[in-house]
Amino acid sequence: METKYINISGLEQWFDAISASGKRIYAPVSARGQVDFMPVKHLNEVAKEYIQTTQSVKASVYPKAEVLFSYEKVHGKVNLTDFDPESVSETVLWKVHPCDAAGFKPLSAIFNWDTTDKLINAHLLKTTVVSYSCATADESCFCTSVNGSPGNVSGSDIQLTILSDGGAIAEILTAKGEALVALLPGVFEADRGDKKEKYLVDLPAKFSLEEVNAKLNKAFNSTVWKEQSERCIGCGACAFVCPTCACFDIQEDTHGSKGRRIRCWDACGFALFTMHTSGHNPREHQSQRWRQRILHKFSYMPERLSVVGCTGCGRCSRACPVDMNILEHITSIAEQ
Amino acid sequence: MSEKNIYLPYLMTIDKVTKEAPGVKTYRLKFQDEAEAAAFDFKAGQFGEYSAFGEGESTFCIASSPTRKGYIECTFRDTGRVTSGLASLEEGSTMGFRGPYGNVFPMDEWKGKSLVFIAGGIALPPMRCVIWNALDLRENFKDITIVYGAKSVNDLVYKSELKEWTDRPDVKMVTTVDPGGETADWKGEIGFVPAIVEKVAPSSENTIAIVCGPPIMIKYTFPVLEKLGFKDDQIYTTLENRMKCGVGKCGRCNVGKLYICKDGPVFSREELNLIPAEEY
Amino acid sequence: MSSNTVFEPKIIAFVCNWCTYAGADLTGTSRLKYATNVKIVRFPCTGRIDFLLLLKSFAQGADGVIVSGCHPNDCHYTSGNFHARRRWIAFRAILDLMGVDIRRIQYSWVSAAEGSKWADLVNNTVSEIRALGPYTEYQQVADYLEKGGYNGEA
Amino acid sequence: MEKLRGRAAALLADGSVALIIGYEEGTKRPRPLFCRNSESTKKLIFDSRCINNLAVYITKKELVGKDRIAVTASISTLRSILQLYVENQLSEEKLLVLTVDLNGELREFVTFDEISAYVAQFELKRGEREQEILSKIEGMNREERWKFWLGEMSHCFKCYACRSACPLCYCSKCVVEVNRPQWINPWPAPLANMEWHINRAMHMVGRCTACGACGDACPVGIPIDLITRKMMKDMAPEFGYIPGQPAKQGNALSSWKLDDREQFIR
Repeated sequence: METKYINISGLEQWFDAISASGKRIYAPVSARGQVDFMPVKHLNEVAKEYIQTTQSVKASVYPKAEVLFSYEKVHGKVNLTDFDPESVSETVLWKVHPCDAAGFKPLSAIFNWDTTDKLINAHLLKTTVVSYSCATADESCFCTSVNGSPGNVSGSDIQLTILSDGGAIAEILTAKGEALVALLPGVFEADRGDKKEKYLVDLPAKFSLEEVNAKLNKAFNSTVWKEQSERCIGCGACAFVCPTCACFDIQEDTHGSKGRRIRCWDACGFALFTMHTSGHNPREHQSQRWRQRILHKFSYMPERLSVVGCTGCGRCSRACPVDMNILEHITSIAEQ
Repeated sequence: MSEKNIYLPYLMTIDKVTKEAPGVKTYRLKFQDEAEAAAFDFKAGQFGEYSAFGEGESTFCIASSPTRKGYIECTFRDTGRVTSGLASLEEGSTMGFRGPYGNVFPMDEWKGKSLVFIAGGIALPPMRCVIWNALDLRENFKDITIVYGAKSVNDLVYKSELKEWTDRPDVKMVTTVDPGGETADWKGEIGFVPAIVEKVAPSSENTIAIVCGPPIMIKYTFPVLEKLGFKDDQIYTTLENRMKCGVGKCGRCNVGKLYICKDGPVFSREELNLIPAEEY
Repeated sequence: MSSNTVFEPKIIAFVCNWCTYAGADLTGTSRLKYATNVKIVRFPCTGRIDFLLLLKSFAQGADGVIVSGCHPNDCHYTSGNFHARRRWIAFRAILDLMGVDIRRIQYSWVSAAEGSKWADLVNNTVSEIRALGPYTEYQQVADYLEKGGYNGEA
Repeated sequence: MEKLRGRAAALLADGSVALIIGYEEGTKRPRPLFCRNSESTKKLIFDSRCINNLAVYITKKELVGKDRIAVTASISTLRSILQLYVENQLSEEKLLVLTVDLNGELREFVTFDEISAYVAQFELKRGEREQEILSKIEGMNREERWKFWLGEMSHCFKCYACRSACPLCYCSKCVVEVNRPQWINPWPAPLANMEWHINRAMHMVGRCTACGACGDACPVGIPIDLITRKMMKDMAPEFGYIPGQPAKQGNALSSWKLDDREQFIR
C-alpha cells in the first residue's frame, strides 16, 4: 500500500489514459433525474453533486441477467457451451463509494462459500475499483454502524480522497490498483501529508452491530416483524438496489433447438419466491419475508459467512415506495 | 485447471423409463461421459438438479441406492413446466443432472440397529434409496420394517419393488391406502399412515425411524412414534424447500439460518427442533 | 433489381377458424394466386388471440402480422370479434405510444365467402411490408444478453 | 387533524372497525400507518403530502382479515376504491372511508354512492411532470418514441414496484409469473421489460384511475404511469368512460358496443 497525491489535471489525464487503454469504465452519471453507474469515456461525464447512486454497482460483477451456459440439441444429443471467463471485459469502476466497495466482500462470500462461482469470480478478477471517500452523507447513510466508514477501503483497489484544491489523496491498495496507476504513473506525486480524516463526513454510529445481533438471535418469534412490515407492498426494489443482495432465479431462454440457461436477480420479498409447486409456501406472509431479509443480512450471514449483509449505503430506504427505512427499523430492534 | 462452472450439468442418457403411478415416472440415467461416471459418487439422502433442456431445472432426490453403481435414478411427478418437459422425454434422450447435493443419512451410525421406514405417497423415492442401501448391506442391520401408504392403490409407486419387499423374509412390509382408495382385490391395510404405524407398533429399542411424506403425515406420525418410545434422535426425515441452485446461493431454501440444500435435506427430529417449523 | 434481392417479408396471420380460415381455404380452392409470405395460425375466434402473440411474432422474426376474423355480427360465438375489436383499439393505441411500428399489423374482417378478399389482403400487406423493409428495429432488441446489458445500454 | 385522530380513536375504541389505514410522518414524506389501537391514532396525519395510494392495502387479506376496516383516502385513493368496488373486490359492510375535504372538514363515507358523488366534484388533473414528458413524447416521431421508451425500459430491473403499488394489480398470480407458457421472460431485458409494461397497460385499459402510484413507486424513475394514464385518457372517450370515474358499465376489455369505432380494420 502506498499513498500519493494527484492534482486535478492529473486526474483527468489519468482517466483519459484508463479510457484509452480499452478498459470499460463505469461511473456515476446524472441522467433522467437520477444518478447511476453507466459506461463513460471522459471524467467530465461523471456526476458531481449527489449523495448516492440509485442502484449499487453490483450489476457490474453480478449482472441483472447472465448466461450460465448455452446448449444446442443436435440429433437427440445435447452440446453444451460453458460460460467463457474470457468473454468478460476488463472493467474499471470509478467513483464507487466505500459502502458500495464494501459490498463486494459479502457478495463474494455468498457466491463462494463452500463451492465457488465461476461467473462472479471472472467478473471480480477483471474489475478494478477506484473508490472515492465520502465528504457528504444524508439521513439514510449508516455505514459507520455496520463496520464501515466514509473512508473505508475494503473492496477498493485505489481510494481517492478529493481535496479542497480538486486534487486527491490516492491510496493505492492492491496490485490491481498499482497496475491502473502504471497506465500513467507520471501524474502521481509524492504524498503531501494531507490528512484524509479532515475530508471525511462525520457520521456517528446509530446502533451497535453486536447489540442488534444479540437481539436478533432471540427475535424470530417477535411481533416486530409484523409491525414493521405492515406497510411493505412486497416489491423487490430494496433487494435490487442493494449492494449485497444476491438472491437469484435460474431460468431458461429457448429458441428452437438452441437455448441458454440464465441467472437473473430475484428477491426474497416476492410472494412467490419460496412457493412450492404444491402451492405450499413456507414464507406465505410479508412479515415472514421481511424477517428473512433482516435476519439473513444481520444474523444468518454473520454466523454462516462471517460477513454482515449490509454496508449501510441506505439505498433500500431511499428506493422504498412506502418508506421502509432500514436504519429506523434496525435501530428500533436494537433499542427493544 | 480452470474453475468449474457449478451450474453446468452432467449430460445424462435416459436408459430406462418406468411408469410408477398416474403422472409419476422413474428414469434411470447414465452418464454420457465415462470419466464423469467414474468420478461420480453419492450417498443415501442426497439430491440433484435435473434439467430438461428447453424448460429448466427441477430438484429431486436420487432415488437409487449408492450401492447400485453405474447409474442413478429419479422419480418425479409431472406437475410443472420442468417436470412435464422431463416427462415428455423418451428412452435414449438426453437430460441434465447436477449433483449430488446436500447431506446424507448417517447410515454408518445406524449399523447394528433396526430400521423403520415410514413413507407416504410420492415421498417414497428418497426413502427407496435408503431402503435398497440397507437391504444391499442387510447384515449391517437388525429388523427392517417398511410402512408405506398412498391415497389409492393406483398412487402407490414402485409397485414391483413393493412386492419384492413384501416377499422378502427379512423385511416386514406393510402397505396401506387411504380409506376409499382400495380396490376389490386390495390385500394391504386400509387407513392413514400414522394410524397404521400405531397398529404395526414397531419397537423403539435400538431402532431408527425414517419418516418421509407430506407435512400433514409427518405432523401426525411424530406423536405416534413418540408414544412408541422413539426419542428425537431416533427419528429422521427429509425437508424439501423450493430450490434453484442447490448449492446454498440462490436464497430460497433457508429455514432459519440453515440451508436445506447444504445442511439438509436430511434432519433428525432433534435437529428439526432447533429450526423454525413455520419455514418448511 | 434482380429477383433475389427483393425483400421477402415474413408475415404471420392470426385468423379465426370460422370465417377467415375458411375464407383462406376458399382462396385456395378457387385457385386464386397470392403471396406465399404468410404463415397462418388458426384460432377458434379472434377473441381468443392474445395480444402478446403479435409482439412475440415480431420478436421471433416476423416483419408483419395479419389479424383477421369474422365480420361484426357474424361471430360464431356471437361476440368474440366485438371483444377483439375493443382489444385491438386499445392495443394499437398503446403500441403507437410506445413507438412500435403499427403499420406492420394489419387487421381485417374476411368472411368464409371472401376468398378473393383474403388474397388481396395478403398481397397488399406483403407489398406494404416489403416497402417498409425488415423489422430489424424490433428484432435487434430481442437478443440483448449477448451485449452484456448494463444500465441504459439497450 | 385532531378531528381525524379523535374519530379514528373512537372508531377503534367502540369496535366499529378493527384497523384504520392512514398516514404518519415518514423519513422524507408521509407514509402508510396501520392503527389497531387508539394510542397509535395519535400519529395519524392527513394532508396533500400524503401521496401513497392506500387502496392497495384494502384488498390484502393477510392485513385486513375479515374485519371491518377504515381507510383515510385522498381523491386518488377514493377513485381506486370505487374502481375496486366496481370490480367486486370490496363490500360496503367491511369498509369505512374517511377523508378531509378542501375546507378541512372530516368526511365519512359509508356507501360507495356517497364516494362517487363526492369524487365527481373533482376533475382529473394532469401533473406538471406528466404534462412535460407527454408534450415531449407528443413531439417525437415513431422511431424517436421507440428509442425513448426502449431507453427507459433498459433501466427497469423488474422489481415490480409498479405492480405492487397499484391498487388494481390484485391478481394472486400475475401473468409474468405464469410459466406454462412463459409469456414474458422473467429476467430484466429491454424487450422483456417492454412486453411487461405493454401487458400491464393492456390489463389496465379502462381500469386505471390515474393515481400515479406506479410511477411514484418506480425506483429507477421510469415514467410508467404515463402509459396507463394516457391510455385512460385516450380510451375513455372511445369506450364511453369518464376519466377518473369507475367503469360502472363493466371493464373496457370485458365489454363491448356494437358501434365501437375504429378506422384501421380493413
